[in-house]
Formats: sequence, structure tokens, C-alpha cells
Amino acid sequence: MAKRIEDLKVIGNKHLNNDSFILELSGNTKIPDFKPGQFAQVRVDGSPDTFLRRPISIHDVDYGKNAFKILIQIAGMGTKTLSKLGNGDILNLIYPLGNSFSLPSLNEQVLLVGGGCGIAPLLFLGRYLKANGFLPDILLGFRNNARIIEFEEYHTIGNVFITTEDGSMGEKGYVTSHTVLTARQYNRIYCCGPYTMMKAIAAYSKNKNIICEVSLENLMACGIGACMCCIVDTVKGNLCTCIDGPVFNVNDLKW
Amino acid sequence: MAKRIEDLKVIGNKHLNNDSFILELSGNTKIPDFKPGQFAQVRVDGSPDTFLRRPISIHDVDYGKNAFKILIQIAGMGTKTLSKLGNGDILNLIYPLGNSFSLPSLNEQVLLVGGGCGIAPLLFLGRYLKANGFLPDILLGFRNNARIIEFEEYHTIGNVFITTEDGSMGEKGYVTSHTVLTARQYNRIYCCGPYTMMKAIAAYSKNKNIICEVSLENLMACGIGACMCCIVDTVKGNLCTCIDGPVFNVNDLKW
Amino acid sequence: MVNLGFSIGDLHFKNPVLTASGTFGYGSEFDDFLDVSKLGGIVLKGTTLEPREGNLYPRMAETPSGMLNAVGLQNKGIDYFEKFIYPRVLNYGTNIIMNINGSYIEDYIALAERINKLERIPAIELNISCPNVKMGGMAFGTNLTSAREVTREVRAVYSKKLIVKLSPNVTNIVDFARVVEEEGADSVSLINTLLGMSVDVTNMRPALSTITGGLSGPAVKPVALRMVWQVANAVRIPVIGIGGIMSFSDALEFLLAGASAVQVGTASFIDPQSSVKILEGIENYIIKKGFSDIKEIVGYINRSN
Amino acid sequence: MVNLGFSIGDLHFKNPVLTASGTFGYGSEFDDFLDVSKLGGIVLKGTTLEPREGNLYPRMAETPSGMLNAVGLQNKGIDYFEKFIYPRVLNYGTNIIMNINGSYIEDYIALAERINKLERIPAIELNISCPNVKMGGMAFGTNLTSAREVTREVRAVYSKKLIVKLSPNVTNIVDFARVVEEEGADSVSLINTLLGMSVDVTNMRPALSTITGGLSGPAVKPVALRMVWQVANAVRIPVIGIGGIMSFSDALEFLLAGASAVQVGTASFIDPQSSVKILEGIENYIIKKGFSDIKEIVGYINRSN
Ligand SMILES: Cc1cc2nc3c(=O)[nH]c(=O)nc-3n(C[C@H](O)[C@H](O)[C@H](O)COP(=O)(O)OP(=O)(O)OC[C@H]3O[C@@H](n4cnc5c(N)ncnc54)[C@H](O)[C@@H]3O)c2cc1C
Ligand SMILES: Cc1cc2nc3c(=O)[nH]c(=O)nc-3n(C[C@H](O)[C@H](O)[C@H](O)COP(=O)(O)OP(=O)(O)OC[C@H]3O[C@@H](n4cnc5c(N)ncnc54)[C@H](O)[C@@H]3O)c2cc1C
Ligand SMILES: Cc1cc2nc3c(=O)[nH]c(=O)nc-3n(C[C@H](O)[C@H](O)[C@H](O)COP(=O)(O)O)c2cc1C
Ligand SMILES: Cc1cc2nc3c(=O)[nH]c(=O)nc-3n(C[C@H](O)[C@H](O)[C@H](O)COP(=O)(O)O)c2cc1C
Ligand code: FES
Ligand code: FES
Repeated sequence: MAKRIEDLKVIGNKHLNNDSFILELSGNTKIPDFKPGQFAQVRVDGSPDTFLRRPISIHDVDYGKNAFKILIQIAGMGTKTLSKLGNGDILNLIYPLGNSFSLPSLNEQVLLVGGGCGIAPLLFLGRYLKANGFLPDILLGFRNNARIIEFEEYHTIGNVFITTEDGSMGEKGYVTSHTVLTARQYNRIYCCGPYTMMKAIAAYSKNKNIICEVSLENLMACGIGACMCCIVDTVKGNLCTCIDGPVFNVNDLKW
Repeated sequence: MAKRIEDLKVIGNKHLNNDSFILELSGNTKIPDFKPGQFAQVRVDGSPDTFLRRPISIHDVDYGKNAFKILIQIAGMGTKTLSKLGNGDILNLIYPLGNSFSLPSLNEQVLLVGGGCGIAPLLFLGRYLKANGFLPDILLGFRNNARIIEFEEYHTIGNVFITTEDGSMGEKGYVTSHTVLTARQYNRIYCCGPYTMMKAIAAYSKNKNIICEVSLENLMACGIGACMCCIVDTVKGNLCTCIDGPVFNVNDLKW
Repeated sequence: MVNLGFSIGDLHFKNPVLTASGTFGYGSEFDDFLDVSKLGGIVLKGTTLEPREGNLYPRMAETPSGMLNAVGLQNKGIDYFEKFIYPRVLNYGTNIIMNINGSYIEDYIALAERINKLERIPAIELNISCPNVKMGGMAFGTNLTSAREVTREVRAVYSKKLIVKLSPNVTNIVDFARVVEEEGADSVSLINTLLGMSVDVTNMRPALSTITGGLSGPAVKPVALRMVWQVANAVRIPVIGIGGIMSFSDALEFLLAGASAVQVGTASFIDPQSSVKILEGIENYIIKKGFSDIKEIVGYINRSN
Repeated sequence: MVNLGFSIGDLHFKNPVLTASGTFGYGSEFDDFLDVSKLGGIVLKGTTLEPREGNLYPRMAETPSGMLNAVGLQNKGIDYFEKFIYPRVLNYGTNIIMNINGSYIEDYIALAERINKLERIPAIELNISCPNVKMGGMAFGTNLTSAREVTREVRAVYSKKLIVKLSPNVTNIVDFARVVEEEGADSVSLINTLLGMSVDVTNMRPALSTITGGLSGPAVKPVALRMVWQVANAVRIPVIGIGGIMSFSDALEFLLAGASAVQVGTASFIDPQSSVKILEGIENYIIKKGFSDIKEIVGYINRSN
């Protein structure tokens, strides 16, 4: 799929909580056929502290409306500046970038695991899986119930399980301690979230011989395989998160 | 008068033509007693190309409303960014800065000469003179009638004479060729505008032994006399435009 | 019609906009965004004799108007290049320049010999900012003797155009330009990255795995421009200006200061089309200013002063 | 209560935030904005033996995340200083440091002798980035012999604290730090400005009357930080970090890299209250990180690595 650089129009900015928001974007040209797990390199205008683009996952796609969404959590000045965008504002993107989650084989039991804003790519992945005949379980971890975002959307895709660190919703603890992981058998896990969470899920999967793919969030400069800044140490040597990833099979990672 | 650094609120942004606009500003504290000719160092937020503050003159003051105006002409990214401010936006200023135009002596015939956005400080000066019992003439030069700005306001202060380079309004030519300069006798001229214009007016004044003060627009870093970047070569040596000026008697300048 | 071309000896470039090594991959990464044949040339990613894995992650840190990198020349080595990459870049329709790197002078020599035989590579850019193992890791390009030696030895085995890329981390860059000119360099390009550093205050650790790294981007432009101006006034060979060029106006600063051409680096990360946009901007400027040949503006500030 | 103080020998500073020479005037310019007695110290505008008019206008150009200046040490000379300025700065309630400059070693010596007698000036900062007339205008601070000589001669006549301010325009700043330490400097401060340049593309002329000038501001921070880290690891005397410090977080990068204190320069132009805000930010950080003495964070990145 050809990469492109394009000015898109903000047609929605929904604030989910103090530091998470969803931008809906649309353009004059037909949006590309996204694959789940792909991302965009977003130019942040009007932020003197933000020199480089910011990588942001594709969160949701509406081909009928010719629009798609990105879910962003404020981490610093770049994302903060983006949070102030309003309808009609222009956002310059290089996209779609990166590889994608692989499609499961027939009859595989699939689990999506997301933590914090790591849930961003999972919604589109979930919809994609559902469209392809899968009924994934979804396990989401948050700090507390005030931090829970987009939770309803996932119910349209499959069974949703929640953990919060303080037990204010769902099971108390981290995703890795959720009872569903012992109660049910999975053939394949897709995971995105903080590194500690992904590593724990990777260990769990390896232990149980479950196929596991994670989406990494390494620091990037170019996003298109030109700078070699975003590397991850794999069994195949240093690979670029931006073109060889962001999705990796955990067996390829030296975790 | 104590200088201050303050967040002010934009309570108006009136666009005069493609590249000139007037911001009205108000704050929580009482605005200072401005002297005509003073300026502010304006911080430009959200403009990666604008590292330093931008010096902008006080254009008009409304003590009753506790508000004042600045008139800005877009020159580059800094002023362009300011042009996009809207009501309720915050503008950080260091002000009031600089010396001021001197008050004329009793019975002096006074002329204000302005060109382009150099008219900015003259409105407040005019009001100030009027409040002190003077009836100044005002001679304004513009490129063409589309460039004429704030022309009506000056009628409330004194007689207004206009030149345009193409003759589309007032006399055709530059301010220095306007017939009022030969028709009337002045004791004192205050001038602000492009350097070539100020130099021509300075030469005219010296020739006729008229007291002439000009307001210079040198490049500034600090605006408070700390960096010595804004100097002007005078008979007293290098002086700072920001604290020894911006208003200078042309006899002190080596023009 | 304006003439935008420039030459290094008898090697002609259709225009003065090239891409900088390490910031444009092997060119094909940008195929979706621009037509490389429009450019004056492209300098490929740094190549070494043996494959290199480069430095540990994190290799990059954002800084005010710039970035630090510590990629450490990750590349698959010259063998892989010859077999798999060279066939791909053969038909680019622009000058393909190889950027060569080594830890020993012998590495550079071996590379230059190999590349001398690659018909479609008309020039190499000798990156002398690499640590010289025999000098305890001090960069070849920060020691006059090493700089001289490596240039001389490569010159001896390499018959096509030799561009030496200078390091800015020196007291007097003019000395280095003169030395490599003396040793037969056909052109100098400058600057490579400034040695910098960044600390992650939240984690109380260096931002890069290597602690220090190379600074690039607009932040370095004033230093790069000063060095290009100094060097252009000191040597006769063409000077290629590099450092923080984001816009056509930045490129023009270098040309007016004396550079015959420019390389666009970090800008390609922010806008992959930067190089072609810069080229268009230069052409428009020359037309608007009433010139007909780019040579008329090269070094203009020296003439008007 | 956290201890923020640091010392140069027996000279105590109540906290590690000073202002940089040439960016804070004589202090009184900032009276409306802050209480200078809150600061660890202020370094006055560069002083010379004779009055200087400085360079022609334009002396300043904005650059990406920074500025170039070519003020050229405009000041009224030491006589005027003693008579009219010294009486004003006497009672500032903080350490007042004089920044001294010359074209000949003799100038520095004469100045140091004079200032040695000024009771309320406990330290001088020796600016060795000035052109050495006897060396054809090459800065004292870019030649090891000149740097050594000027430090030695000033040390011989000056009995209070001697801070030598290093130039970043050198291949190896560590060599310079070591040399001035050997000659008895009590502290080093770095960096002074990087030599840079800017061209006005519209007018096709250099932006500064002097063509080249000194680059300061956030753009130089990565280079400054790298040099401070290198020097702090090489000398025993306290290192004062300078260069692009705009926020408390920038200041902390320097402290974590090994600086005992910092100077705030260009930041004071953008926010005249920068220095006190930075001080507050450092204090909060130390509390939040659970330390009680600033010394615990100085050079922290070396310990954790
Ligand atoms: C492929 C990919 C997809 C992503 N998708 C999303 C998404 O859908 N939604 C979302 O909110 N975020 C996503 N991220 C993360 C996002 O790019 C960063 O949060 C963002 O770049 C931060 O920019 P900033 O200017 O706001 O913060 P900065 O000021 O740049 O950073 C704030 C803090 O976060 C740390 N940080 C920033 N980026 C990273 C990183 N990539 N890895 C480790 N630490 C980092 C910094 O070191 C700093 O301490 C993705 C990242 C990648 C690589
Ligand atoms: C005391 C004082 C009062 C001023 N009052 C006003 C005012 O009331 N209204 C107003 O519109 N402008 C005023 N100016 C000028 C104003 O400060 C500049 O136009 C502004 O700084 C330009 O900023 P910018 O980022 O938009 O453009 P930049 O990108 O900084 O500059 C655009 C172009 O203008 C040139 N330029 C910018 N500033 C100056 C300058 N000071 N002298 C010479 N050339 C310059 C630059 O070199 C460049 O070529 C005043 C200047 C001073 C010193
Ligand atoms: C990620 C990255 C990798 C680089 N790799 C190389 C390299 O392999 N060889 C080389 O000579 N220069 C390399 N450089 C330096 C650039 O070619 C260029 O000299 C420098 O970045 C300054 O230009 P800029 O500011 O336009 O980026 C690299 C720069 C970056 C940012
Ligand atoms: C306008 C200006 C004038 C300066 N004058 C002097 C000076 O007289 N003596 C000196 O040692 N350094 C001088 N400097 C350098 C600063 O003290 C400081 O070392 C440099 O600006 C880097 O710090 P910064 O990036 O925080 O500004 C000057 C800097 C500026 C911007
Ligand atoms: S971000 Fe440049 S190669 Fe991945
Ligand atoms: S602008 Fe700094 S002294 Fe005038």
C-alpha cells in the first residue's frame, strides 16, 4: 500500500478524560485500506517543543464516512498540542505506516490485551477480526475506573474483561492476573500497552505456547525506515519498529 | 514607571486589511499610565520560528475600560501568529518599555508624520497631545488606498493629510512631498515609519530648524537594556533603542 | 530558463540539491513521496566493509529544533550492498554517491577500491567523522594527520570523484578543508553532526544509550553556515553545505555564503518531500531575483560586502 | 528543607542558579521583575579596561531556537564601573561576579588587579573567548598556550576566586579545562557562545554587521551539555554549566551531568524571571525525588550508569 503525505481535516475531537482524546480525520481523497496495527506519523504544528513527527496508531476506521480515528493520550507537549485541535483544523499525516497484526487461522481462540492508551490499535484490530469471522475476547487494564476509555466500543466486538489497579471496576490488579487467563484457552494473543505489561503477557504466552504479537512504541524519527533510530533487538538482528514493526511476534524479540 | 510581565487577555482582534490588525488587551490589574511612544515586548506562543519576543508599540489606551490596543502589521511568522489570536486568548507582555515622545512647549505647532504601520504609536500620541491642549496636524503616507488604516481615528485628533504612492487617495507621492509641508509652519514634528521616510523627514526638519523626534524600530532581544543588541549610533555614542529610545531627537542621530 | 547545474570536476549535477547520508536511506524509502531523479544527487546511507548492528536503543533524542542520533552506522556491509542494493539504485536517474566509513584506514581503502569498480557510482563521500581505533577512538576528522592520511590513501586507490565530509567538532575547520584539498579531494561537504548530549531528567539517565550523539537539524544551521562560509573562502574545490536545511531559504543561505550545492538531511524526516520542495524554491528565487544561473548567487554575500 | 548551596573553595553560594554575563546587564535592569538576592549569584556584563563601543548594528539575529549576537563587549570600562556601577551593586545580597575581557594578556592582568581590590566582588569570571590580538585575533580560549598563559598571569595577581569561562569552539574542551585547572583556576564555567552565522536571504547580505557572531539559546544546549559532562568527568574543580537553559528541567540536565551550578543566559530575554523560576523548579524536583542536598544529584547520571 503506497504511503502518502496528506493534509487531513479534523472532523471531531472527543475528550475521553483529562488526558485522552480521539481525533476523527477525513480528507479529500479516499482513505487507504488500512491494516490493523498500522500507524501514522503526525506533524504537530504550533508546538515549538515538537520538532519531529509523532507516531500514532490507527484507532478506528469508517470507510463509509471516508474517515478514521486516532486515540491519543497526552504524554508531553506534542500530544498536548494535538489535544487542542478543533473541527476544521488541518493535521498533516504520513500514513499508513508499518506492518500489521497477522490474521489468525480458522478456529483460533483470540484474545486482545490492552493497557492504558495501548488500547488504541486494538479497536480497529477487533473490528477487523470480527469482519473476518472471529469473536475475540478483550482484556483491558486501567489504573482506575476514571481512566477507563472507549470501553463500550469493545463490547460490540467480543467479550470484554477489565482490570483496574485499585479494583474500582472489573477485577483488581493487572491484566496478567485476570482470571480469564486461567479460565479460558487461547491460541493467539495480540497485545499493546506499557512495556512491563507486554513483557508479562509475552512470558505468559511463551509459557503456554500461545502465539503472541505485540505492538511496540519505540522512539521514531522518520517512520519510514530511513533513519534506523527505532530499532528493536530481535533474533534476526536489529529491526526497525517503523517498517519491520510495530507489530512483532514475541518469539522474535529477545525478551 | 515599573515594568511588568503580565498575561493579558485578548478582548478584540480587528483586521484592518490583509496584513494589519489591532489587538485589544485587558488584564486583571490596572493598566499602567502609558506615555506616548512606549512599547511592549510581546511573547509569541505557538510559533516555532519565533524564539524572541516581538517589540510592538502601544497604539491606543482606554483607561476607562482598563484596556489598550496594539496595531500590528504582519511581517513574518511572529506577527502572523499574533494575527490569529481571538477573544479570550492570552498574550504575555513585558511592558511598558522605552522612553516617550516629549511634550511640546506651549503654542508650538505640531505635526505627526506616519507611514505604513509606523502610524501605530501616533494615535496614542495624538490623543495625548490633544488631552494636553494641542491640536496637531497629521500627515500619513500609504502605498495605496487599500493600505490605508485607522485613518478615521486620526480625524478626532486634528487635521489629517494623506499621501498615497499611486494617488488613489490624498496627494500622490511620499509624505515628504505633501504640500502641507510647504503651506504650513511647524515647530515640532513627531515621526514614525520606514527608515527612508524618517530620514527624509529628519532632513526636512533639520533644514528648517524644526524639532523632530522619530521612533526607531531596531531589532531587539531583551527590550530592557540588558543585551545591548538594539543600539543606534548617536552623537552620545551607541545608545539602546529599548531604553534610551525608541524615541530620539534627530539631532542626536548621526543621520 | 535558469541553469541550476553544478559540477565537481567533470561530474555534472543537474541541480544543487542532494540528500544527506543516513537521512535518506537508499532512496527507495522515499519512492512513494518523490521522484529521486529530480534531485541533483543522493548520498546513500553510510556503508562499512563489514555489516554493523549499530548502537543499542535508544539511539535518538529530540532536542530544541533538532535531534541527536547514535545510530552507529547500522548497515549490512559492502558485500550485501553490491549484491542486493546496487542493482536497485542503478537506474535512479541521478548521481548516486556512496558514503564510506571505517575504523581503520585500511577499511576505507578496501571500500574505495570496491566502489571504484561500481560503474554507476560516480563519487564517494568520505565520512571522516568515524572514530579512528588506532588513535584511541578520536575521529579521523578531528585530527589533521589522520584526516590527511585517510584522504591520501583513499585518493590513491579511487579514481572517480572524492568528496570529503568534514567534522564540525574542531577548532578550525578551514585547516581540515585545506588538508583534504591538498590531498586531492575533489570537493568537501560539511557539516556532519555536532557532538551533543541529552539527559532524561525524569529517569535521571542519559537519553541515548551511548550518552553522547550527533546533533542535526535547524539548531546546527548557524554553526554549519559559518563553517561553510569559512571553508568556501579558503578552498578552490566546490563546497557542499549541510546542516539544518529545512526550507529553500535555508538552502539559499548556504549558497549565498559560498556553497555550490547543499544536502538535505533531517528535514526529510519531517517532510519526506523537503528536498524537491527546496529545489523548487531555489529555482523560483533565482528567477525572482533576476538571475539566470545559480553560479551567480554562489558566494554572493562576499561580493556585495 | 533541602540544601541547595554549593561552594567554590571557601566561597559559598546559597544556591546553584546564577545569571550569565551579558544577558543580565548589571542586575538592576531586572529589578522590576525579581529579587536578585534570591539568586546564587549574578555575573555582570563583560567589562574591559577601556570603554568599548562594540560592533556596528545589526548585532543580533534570531535563529532556530536561538540567537546570534555580535555585541562586541560594549561597556564603559573599569573606571566608570568602579565609580558609578560598583556602588550600585554593592548591596545586592548575592555573590557578584565580574566577567573580564581583554585583547592582550596585559589587559586581563590590569583588570584583575583592579578588581582584586573591590571588596564586594568575591570572584571573577575570566572570559577567554576574546580575540587575542597577538595571535592574529584567534581567541585565547581556542589555543591551549594562550589559555594557559592568560590564566596563569591572572592567577598571579588575583587572590580571590577565579572562574575561567571556556570557549566551545574547540576540538577538545577537556584539554582546556585541564590546563586552566593546572594554572590554578578555582572553577570553570562553560559554554560561551558557539561561533555561528546567518544570512538575510531577502537582502542577500549577512544578517550581522560582523558576518559571524555568537550563538546562544536552546539550540546550543545539547553541545553545552556534552561539554559540561566531559569536563566534569575530567577536572576536580566545580563546573558551572551554561548554554540554552530555559527551564528547571534544562538546568537539571546540567546538574545531573555533573555541573555544580548553572548560569541562565538568553532565557532572561524571553522571561526576565527565568532564573528564579528555574531555582524554584530545581528545589521542587529535589524534594519530589526524595533528596535533601543538591550535591546528591550532581553527576548522578555517571553514578547510575
Ligand atoms: C508505532 C507507535 C504507535 C503509537 N500509537 C499511539 C497512539 O495510538 N496513541 C498514543 O497516545 N500514543 C501512541 N504512541 C506513543 C506516542 O507516539 C507518544 O506518546 C508521543 O510521541 C509523545 O509525544 P509528546 O510530544 O506528547 O511527548 P514527549 O514530550 O515527546 O514525551 C513525553 C514523555 O514520554 C516519553 N516517550 C515519548 N514517546 C515515547 C516512545 N515512543 N517510547 C518511549 N517513551 C516515549 C518521553 O521520553 C518523555 O518522557 C505510539 C508510538 C509508536 C511508536
Ligand atoms: C520599538 C518598536 C516598536 C514597534 N512597534 C510596532 C508596531 O506597533 N506594530 C508593528 O506592526 N510593528 C512594530 N514594530 C516592528 C515589529 O517588531 C516587527 O515587525 C516584528 O518584530 C516582526 O516579527 P515577525 O516575526 O513577524 O517577522 P520576522 O520574521 O522576525 O521578520 C520579518 C522581516 O522583517 C525584518 N524585521 C523584523 N523586525 C525588524 C526590525 N525591528 N527592524 C528591521 N527589520 C525588521 C526581518 O529582518 C525580516 O526580514 C516595532 C519595532 C520596535 C523596535
Ligand atoms: C539519523 C542520522 C544518520 C546519519 N548517518 C550518517 C552517515 O551514515 N554518514 C554520514 O556521513 N553522515 C550521517 N549523518 C549526518 C547527516 O548526513 C548530516 O551531515 C547531518 O545530519 C547534518 O545535516 P541536517 O542537519 O540537515 O540533518 C546522519 C544524520 C542523521 C540524523
Ligand atoms: C547578548 C549576549 C551578550 C553576551 N555577552 C557576554 C560577555 O560579555 N561575556 C561573556 O563571557 N559571555 C557573554 N555572553 C555569553 C553568555 O554569557 C552565555 O555564555 C551564552 O549566551 C550561552 O548561554 P545561554 O544559551 O543560556 O544564553 C553573551 C551572550 C549574549 C546572548
Ligand atoms: S523511525 Fe526511522 S527507521 Fe524507523
Ligand atoms: S533590546 Fe536588549 S538592550 Fe535593547
